[in-house]
Amino acid sequence: MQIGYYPGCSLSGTAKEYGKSVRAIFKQLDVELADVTDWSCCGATSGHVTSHKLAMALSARNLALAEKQGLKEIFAPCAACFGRLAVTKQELKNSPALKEEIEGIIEDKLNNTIEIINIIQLFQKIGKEKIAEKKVLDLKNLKAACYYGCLLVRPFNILHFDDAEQPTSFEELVKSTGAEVVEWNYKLECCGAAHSLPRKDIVVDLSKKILDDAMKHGANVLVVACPMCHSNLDMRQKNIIKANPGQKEIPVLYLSELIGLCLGLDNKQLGINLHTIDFNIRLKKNVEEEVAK
Amino acid sequence: MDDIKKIARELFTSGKVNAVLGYVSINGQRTKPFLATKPEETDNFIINKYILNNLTVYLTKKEILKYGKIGIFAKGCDVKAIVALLQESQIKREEVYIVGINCNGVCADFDMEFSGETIALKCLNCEVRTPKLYDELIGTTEEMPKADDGKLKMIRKIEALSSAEKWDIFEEQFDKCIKCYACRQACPLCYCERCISDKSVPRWIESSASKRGNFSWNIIRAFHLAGRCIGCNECERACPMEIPLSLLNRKMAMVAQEEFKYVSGLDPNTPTLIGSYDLKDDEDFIE
Amino acid sequence: MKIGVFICHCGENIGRTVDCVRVAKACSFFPNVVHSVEYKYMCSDPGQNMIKQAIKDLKLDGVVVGSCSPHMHEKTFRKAVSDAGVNPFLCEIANLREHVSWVHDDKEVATDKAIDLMRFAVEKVKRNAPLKTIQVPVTKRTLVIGGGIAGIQAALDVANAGYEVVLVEKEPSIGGHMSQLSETFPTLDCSQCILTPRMVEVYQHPKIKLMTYSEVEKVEGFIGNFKVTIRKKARFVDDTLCSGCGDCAIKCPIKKKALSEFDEKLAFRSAIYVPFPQAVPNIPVIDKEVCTYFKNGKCSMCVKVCGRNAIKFDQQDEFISEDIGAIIVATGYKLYTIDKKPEASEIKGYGEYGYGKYKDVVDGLQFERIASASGPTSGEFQRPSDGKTPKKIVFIQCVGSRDESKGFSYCSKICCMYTAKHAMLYKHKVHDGEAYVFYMDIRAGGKMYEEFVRRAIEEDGVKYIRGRVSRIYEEDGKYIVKGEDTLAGVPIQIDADMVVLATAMVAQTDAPKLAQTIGMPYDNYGFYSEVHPKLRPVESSTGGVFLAGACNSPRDIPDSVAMASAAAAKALVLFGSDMLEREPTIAFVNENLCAGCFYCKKVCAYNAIEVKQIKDKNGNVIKEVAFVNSGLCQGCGTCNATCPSKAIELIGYTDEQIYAEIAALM
Amino acid sequence: MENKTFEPKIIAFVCNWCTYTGADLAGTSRMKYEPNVRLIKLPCTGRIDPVMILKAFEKGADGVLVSGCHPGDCHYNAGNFHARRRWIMFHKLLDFVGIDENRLHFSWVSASEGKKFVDVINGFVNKVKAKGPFEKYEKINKEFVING
Amino acid sequence: MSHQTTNHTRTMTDDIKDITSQNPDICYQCGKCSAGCPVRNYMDEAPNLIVRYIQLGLYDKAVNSSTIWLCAGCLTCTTRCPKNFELAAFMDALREIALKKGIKIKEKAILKFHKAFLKQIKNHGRSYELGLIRDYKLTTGDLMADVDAAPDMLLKGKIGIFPHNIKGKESIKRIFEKTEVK
Repeated sequence: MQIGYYPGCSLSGTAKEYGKSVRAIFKQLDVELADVTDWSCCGATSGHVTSHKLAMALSARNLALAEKQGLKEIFAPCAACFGRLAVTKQELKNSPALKEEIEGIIEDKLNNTIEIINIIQLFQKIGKEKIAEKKVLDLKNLKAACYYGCLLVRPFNILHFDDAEQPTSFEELVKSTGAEVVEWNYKLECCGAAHSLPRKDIVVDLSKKILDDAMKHGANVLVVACPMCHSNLDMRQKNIIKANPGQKEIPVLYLSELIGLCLGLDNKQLGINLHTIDFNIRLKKNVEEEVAK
Repeated sequence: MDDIKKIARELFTSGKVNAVLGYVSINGQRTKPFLATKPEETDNFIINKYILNNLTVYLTKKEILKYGKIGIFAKGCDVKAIVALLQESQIKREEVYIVGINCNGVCADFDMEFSGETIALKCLNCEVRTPKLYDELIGTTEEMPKADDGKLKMIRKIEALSSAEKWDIFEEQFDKCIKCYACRQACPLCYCERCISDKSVPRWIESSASKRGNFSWNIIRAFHLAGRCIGCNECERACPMEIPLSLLNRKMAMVAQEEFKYVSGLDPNTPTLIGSYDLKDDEDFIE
Repeated sequence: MKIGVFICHCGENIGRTVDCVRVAKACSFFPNVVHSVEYKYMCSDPGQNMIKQAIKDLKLDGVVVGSCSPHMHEKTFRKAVSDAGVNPFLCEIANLREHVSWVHDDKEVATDKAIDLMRFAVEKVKRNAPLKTIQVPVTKRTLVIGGGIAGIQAALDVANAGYEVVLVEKEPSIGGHMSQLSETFPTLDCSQCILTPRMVEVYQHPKIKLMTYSEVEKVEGFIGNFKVTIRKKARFVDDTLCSGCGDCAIKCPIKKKALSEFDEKLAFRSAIYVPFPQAVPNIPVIDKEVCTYFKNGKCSMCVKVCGRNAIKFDQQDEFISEDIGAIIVATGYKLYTIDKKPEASEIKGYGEYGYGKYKDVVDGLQFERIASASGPTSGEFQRPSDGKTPKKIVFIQCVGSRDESKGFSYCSKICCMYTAKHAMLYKHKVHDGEAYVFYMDIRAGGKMYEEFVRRAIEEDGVKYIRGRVSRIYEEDGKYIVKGEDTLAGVPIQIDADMVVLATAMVAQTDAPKLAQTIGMPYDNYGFYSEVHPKLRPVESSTGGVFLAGACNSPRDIPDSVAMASAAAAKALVLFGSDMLEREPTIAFVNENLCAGCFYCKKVCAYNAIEVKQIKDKNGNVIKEVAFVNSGLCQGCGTCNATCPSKAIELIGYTDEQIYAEIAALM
Repeated sequence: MENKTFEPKIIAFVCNWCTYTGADLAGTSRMKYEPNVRLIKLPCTGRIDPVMILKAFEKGADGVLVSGCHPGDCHYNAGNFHARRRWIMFHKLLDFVGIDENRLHFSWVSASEGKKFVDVINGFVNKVKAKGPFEKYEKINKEFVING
Repeated sequence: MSHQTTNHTRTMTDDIKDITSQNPDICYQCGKCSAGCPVRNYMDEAPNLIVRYIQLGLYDKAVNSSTIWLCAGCLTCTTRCPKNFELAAFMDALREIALKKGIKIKEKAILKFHKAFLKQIKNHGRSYELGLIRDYKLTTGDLMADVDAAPDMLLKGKIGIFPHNIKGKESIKRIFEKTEVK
């Protein structure tokens, strides 16, 4: 299977391990990722909060490039990029006038036919059977809290993915690794996102609530699919612990890393060693026995 | 291609039908419709790039109806007409045995080599290469040559013109009409007992080939097919004066799709476009 | 044809701006016009006599009157023509007053227009056919569909006036939602105490034929002459033998498999059951889905305990046909479901309130059952999950209503009141409990309604918070309710023991199906439409079909009862005469031309088109053509316009007539 | 002095229950409007056949107005819904062959909308006036006379 | 029938309608947005009030609020709004308008972050974290920002030392020139 690939800026920077693990596991799962040639930033949060047209244009450029490359579908692992590209596609579809204007700005034509999918949708396409077939390690001692964050399911009226309030697809996928999933309340709450640098205080507060709720419901690992969420929940966890003596650690994995472990890849191959909060699958009881077998 | 002679013969021997509509070859690059009423008459049946006729036009003819259950070789586009006829109670499903043909495109006309240049326009964006309805299916779908959709371009071009310019185009085209009604004859969906153009009290449509009669006739013909026409293009092929009738038919089909997401001839159980309504139908053009 | 033209001055009304003399003169030159005059007041006796006299003297067989709108005096002139021996439908009116003299100033222009209109009318009348009005008898029997409070009221009113009623209820008992309620606002009287006597009255009324566990299957015919087929669903209990002792239900071994519909799934019921103790009729039904006998034939406990051999496992659905003159539809409402899959596909449901997965987040009717003395908790306030008394209850209004994103944009009208009642009932029983109501607006328009809500706030201490709740989630046995008080502009978070969603009244799921069966209109929400929202609020636009209660729009008990009595009165008006007269404007089919495409049938809103088989002399079907049921056809002519070959035409507005009018423009 | 302005001929197909009655109301309210329109009364907009509209043009109308009950108000339940669907198809067809959309006007006018009736009439008459005589159609009509 | 007056002067409401294609008057002030907003507690005005200010024409109150800058764009409000009002898009529009109008921004640091971020995009076509942090620190003067995390990230190679310049860098620049709100 071949699929268009829009990595997004973070995957070669702050979310390097996400990029690394995505490439590693999809190779393992026989999916060929065809990078959108010379892709540029989707505009991210900073784009749409300051200029509607800038945001539209930055995303539209990438859609146009992908079209020219003959791609039918593009996979965006970063939830924020996924959201921006999908929103842009829909808005331009709704308004031919806006589309025309944006085409003028990007100096390119757009058919606007490309489908944009997120990482969970890509796994759904591949199918659980394939993962089961390639499974090396059963992650049965992990108790995972699946964190959707904001942009996997919202805006629902555009993405139409899963359910806006009670989604389950993430959990379904994680279950196929053998890990247990916990039911918890904060899987859709915002971590503070782009405020990470300018308003660290907010991010620390919001992220703490998320970590606490996950641990309260018995999770020993948090699984995410968004670089922004990851940096807030993993990197900022140090700040949270510092500000709240007695706060326990909880490792935060990307979904691709979790699947990678299941496929038998190691921390280094998946970039898990780059996390702020250490995670070693071998330290989880029972898993070791599994490895021994 | 499967052995169609065998298939056709079997339709008789198994007692499934009393007659079979199919194609026979005239020379290498021509075919004509043929009604076989005995098994041996199917020996010359053929399927090639020249099976242009939409045989469904015969299904509503009294001469054919008298045979009772009829077998028919039908391409995906022809089956669309069968679906429309079912929606309009003209035939009964159990009275027609459909041998669906997986189609890889046909020629625009006889006596030409099949290629990207000569492929029939209706084949270009065909979404029913495997028929939507059949009792048995023959052939396989293969790669089809790609070509430019000239008609669509023309429609788009006309749409962009001013009213006066559009008028001039159609005035000129309709002026060619000689009221021979070949279009009507070729159309599988023109099955009225008496066409409105033949209604004399009152005479809605002038019967002579005059400009205004031609204008009304061509418009009403297109309108009576709006939401029904399945795009087989037989009318245009039949027209001796080469009036581009498909422009109107296709435009109406595009409107049907844009306004109502309706594509004719796909499912015998969907309500017809005219004859049903939605509370949310477009209102914007009404003051 | 000899046509007479009569131009009315209408005093000065027409004559002031239309030169009537010139019009009359111009008309005299029209082909076939043999007589053309004008007169001061054509509608007066002398005016009418002029027409009659001219008909007699000149042997006219067509008349055109140029006067006021046909809506004013068409009847008058047609009668005059008829009195003089000419078919009234050979008289046409040209509207020279409302459409000419009153709306134009320039006399020249107005006169020209008047002449044009006269020409239209003359051309049309030439092609008019002599027609006869249709006379139809009235069957003085009423069908009431739905046995809730509205249906009960309507049935009793009609029956008490001395006419027979057939009351059809789809559930095993009449009583409807009102029988489920605890107390009723604003008086707090016990719902069942006021309802049950009415239910019994229906049961015992000699003029009412009660058919419970039955549904309307088919409605044919038209006003005054409906033929209705009713499906009497198999109860598996012979209602002529059953004494209603209840032993079968007590002994039925199925105790915890089926949830009680009456108790809104908060309690179990047996497989053979009477929905509630006061049910009318007090005859059980067997739920085939859970009954062991129907599953594997291994149990027949009910048969054993029934002293009267009333259990009939082999009972089949019965179809009963009734002749009916008027139909009163009182099918009521259902409550918006908070589950993930509400029936209407466009409705998304409230995931943020848990899609019904939290046991202690209940809907309005569930709370009624909890509050009701006859309910599963015998009226003690206990929450469903663990039976504990909730000390903090949050009520959320407008769930499913005033929400176009997840429900419907209309206001459900009764929720403000029932929420206030719920909070009040709770505070009356749990004195130390806290009740919070999240609302958007309080709509308490009704007698003593506002006072009622104020009492809840001022005397019973219910806290009202203006704002919609964003989310509910469970934490340590509490329900965290996240809201905002928009008056204070502060976020509010309440850890409640229980949450009550004031879910909206919505149309019955099968409302469109019944509407199509009867052939009456309904709106986008599935509520049945009245002809006129102000002046004809209880009539459906289908003749002889009347509406009562919440099937028309959300409605409380007093409104439903008032509407039911109004609908009954409308039925009685219909029964005031023995015959009905109908215009002869109906469609007819030219069978030779009909190709049988049945587009006419597709567009007919009255099911007036039937399929007719044309056979040869050997009895073989040659073709199928359309056939117009003249009793059902209302004369809209949509079939005529749709027919591609004009094989169907509308009498009175034929193609030929209209063509003539168009041609008269030149 | 004013030149003699072009006075268009306009045929209106209206339903009996709403627009015709709305026109009556305009009359009883003594509202004034342009005198160019001739109403043809039909029971329902559902009865309006596109051939009538074409015939009106053939017979020399410079504009055709079609009007009936608002959606949901149809005296015959659904006649106007069927009509609306037909109009959608028909007006797009006419537009495509070059009949200026300003010459064919659709409206909903209820029995209570006397004022709207007046606005519709005046608005449409002015629109057609601005367009001038329907020369294109006149031309093909004339050719009929000569050739026929 | 439209009631548009002939000499209508453009208001901020019109600007919002143009950018968002939605009418703020559809909001009926139920407050569900504020009730579910994760950053509600840090805002000076409840989100529903911002819409109210626009409805009332109190534009200054709206654009001067910290609320519009603190909105994290999580779309919870948009998802749950019973009127399908897209509040997050509305907030985007207000920020854009505030920038155009040169309003003194309450949450300076947030704006500076966005500006620093966009500058990297404009120059390189993609985000360049080291440049972002450098520019952000320089403009805010908050030189200690992320002293705790940055070195660790540099060590782990998560912050590139050199920017990656895309080939179509110039086209990105032109996009910015045409659309950027300065």
